[in-house]
Amino acid sequence: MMDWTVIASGVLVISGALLTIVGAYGTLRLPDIYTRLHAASITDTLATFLVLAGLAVPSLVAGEWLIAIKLLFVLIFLWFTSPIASYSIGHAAFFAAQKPKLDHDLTDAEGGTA
Amino acid sequence: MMEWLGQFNYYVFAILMMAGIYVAMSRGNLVKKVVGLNIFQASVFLLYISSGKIWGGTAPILGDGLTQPISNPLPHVLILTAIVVGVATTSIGLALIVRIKEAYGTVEEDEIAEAEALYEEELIRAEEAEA
Amino acid sequence: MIEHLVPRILAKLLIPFILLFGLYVQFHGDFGPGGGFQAGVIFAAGIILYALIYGLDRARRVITPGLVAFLVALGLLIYAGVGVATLLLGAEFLNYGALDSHDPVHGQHLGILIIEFGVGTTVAAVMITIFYQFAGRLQITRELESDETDDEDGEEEEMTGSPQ
Amino acid sequence: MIYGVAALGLLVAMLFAIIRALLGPTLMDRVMAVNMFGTKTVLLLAVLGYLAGRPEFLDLALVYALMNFISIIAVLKYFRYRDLGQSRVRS
Amino acid sequence: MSVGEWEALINVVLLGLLLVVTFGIIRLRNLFGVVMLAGIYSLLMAMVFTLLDAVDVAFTEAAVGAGVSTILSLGTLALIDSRREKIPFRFQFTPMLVALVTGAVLLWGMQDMPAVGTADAPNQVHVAPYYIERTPVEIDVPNIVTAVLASYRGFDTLGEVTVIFTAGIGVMMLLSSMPVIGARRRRRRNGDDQENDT
Repeated sequence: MMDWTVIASGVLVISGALLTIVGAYGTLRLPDIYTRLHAASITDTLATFLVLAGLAVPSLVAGEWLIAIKLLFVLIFLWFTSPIASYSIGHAAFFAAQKPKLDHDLTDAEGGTA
Repeated sequence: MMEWLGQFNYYVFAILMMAGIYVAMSRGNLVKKVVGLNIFQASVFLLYISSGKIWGGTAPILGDGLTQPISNPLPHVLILTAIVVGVATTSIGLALIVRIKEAYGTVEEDEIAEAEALYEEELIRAEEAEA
Repeated sequence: MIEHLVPRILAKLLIPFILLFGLYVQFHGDFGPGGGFQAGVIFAAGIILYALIYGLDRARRVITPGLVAFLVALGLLIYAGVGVATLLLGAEFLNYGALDSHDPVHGQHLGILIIEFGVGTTVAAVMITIFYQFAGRLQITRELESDETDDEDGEEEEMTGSPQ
Repeated sequence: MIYGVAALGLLVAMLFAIIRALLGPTLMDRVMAVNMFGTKTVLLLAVLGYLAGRPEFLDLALVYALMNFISIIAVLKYFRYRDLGQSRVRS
Repeated sequence: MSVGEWEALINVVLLGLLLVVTFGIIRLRNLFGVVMLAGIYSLLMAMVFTLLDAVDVAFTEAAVGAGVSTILSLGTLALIDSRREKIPFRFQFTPMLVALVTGAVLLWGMQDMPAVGTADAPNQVHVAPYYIERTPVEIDVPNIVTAVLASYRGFDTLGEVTVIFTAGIGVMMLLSSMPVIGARRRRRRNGDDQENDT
């Protein structure tokens, strides 16, 4: 019974952490702001859910409802704010006239600002 | 059990304080100076909070069935107020920078000194013209 | 940023929560992490978000600068007033035990609650004031020096083609 | 134990975000790195609460989620208008 | 590994990241980037505070550093319209000397300090047990920090609030008045050609 809780929580939290690493690595490797934003925001949404759900498991089993509800609030806030922040960043980048890097840009020359 | 850590936090504090002093003294840009002062300030916060910690302890908020030792609450009180006071004083510094920019048209230290010297000369010339 | 639909709608949803959360931190500070300093900053952040989204003019109409200036002084007066009240009740300055003649511990509770409220009021009002001054400064200088265009967007290093 | 490992994983992701903020060729990259860093901070704070065995301090994570959003909005407003007090579209 | 060892390990990693960000701040010339890095610095600092059990301090740092401080810096940047430091990063002797002397003095003074996190350090056995033991009896609030802040050290906090009050008044006086003097001086320097179309 105890083991089950620990295993479920551990699997969820650690898979969430791994997903975060993947997303962050994507922001390092991808060529321009739009693709980086894509990597960061999409993995963030799922990773947030996984980590917070993993944390909620032991609290739910122990019947600590207040903590579970606070976790739910954190999740809701992150789910609302994080995509909208990403949207706004993309919007601002677009209005700052940053062009996405296309195939021929990449083959021409690496580096340099958009 | 944590012998390998030793005084690590204090060493980091020393490095951060040195970095803060260096930035505040060496850079000509006033905004950068203020950021340097903030680093300096934060290093002091780190020193205080580190000195209050007990490894394996818990936050100084009482609850049911606490078995761990409780960390020292006094540094927390001092630093808590210091942070808010710090942001208030930082805002004063930034407001002064804004006024300096409006008066001199620049926030670089050497240009301000130049403009000041020019203004002094102008004043002296005006006095001579009057006399 | 009022013409940006998505941030505006989200801010409309979030601002009441932020203000409510500020009040929660203010009055729950005895039991969990929190207190006047934090609550003041969070409350001010709610107002600042409103000002960022809807513009400074509308924020100034809701929370007028006069009211803010009044609150800056009021918070400190509440704090010092508690001290004076304990003096009048025959105890030392800021010895809250005197606030309740039967139970000094209850008096301490009451005193902490009141002075935390005072701290929160002052901190929130000061933060709002500072933001108002910084954000409204450009308007003042623009009115005064509408002739001078300070070589705007002259040498942009990392951004190309700023809007406007 | 698992929480410690998860915290270290989040710290690795934070290191990547910091590298992006330091390198970031454009300013937008830096903004994105800060936003990403803020999200990871929220997660790490929640994990740290469980690691220390006092998970009732989740208020902190909540504050971060809110404050991060506010500062990102301020950054974008600065970017778009160069004026934090601007209220409507100037022609 | 015990909880304490995990905490110590995470502490080391966080402080390492803090150093990386600090050197980034020193090197970077773009002021906007500096402000962004300062935001990251403050977030890291708050995580360190949480780890070191200073929940209230981390709470304050969260609200102040991540939110208000960034917004104020951005407001200043919008006003001063300066995007880049003029002088590039280069080694300067005198500040480095001062910093090195400071560091040497600090290290010298630190020799006698106990290791971080030991339970029998002088500051853990002197006044802290008094607060921890007496608070449930005398004040009866669970949060000891609030009790010490508001009651035991109420006078201190009154002073701090006064400082904040004064800072608010100072900003009000500095920024709400008209910038006439500077503008006039600059206009005189720029010549009279801009006077007529006011």
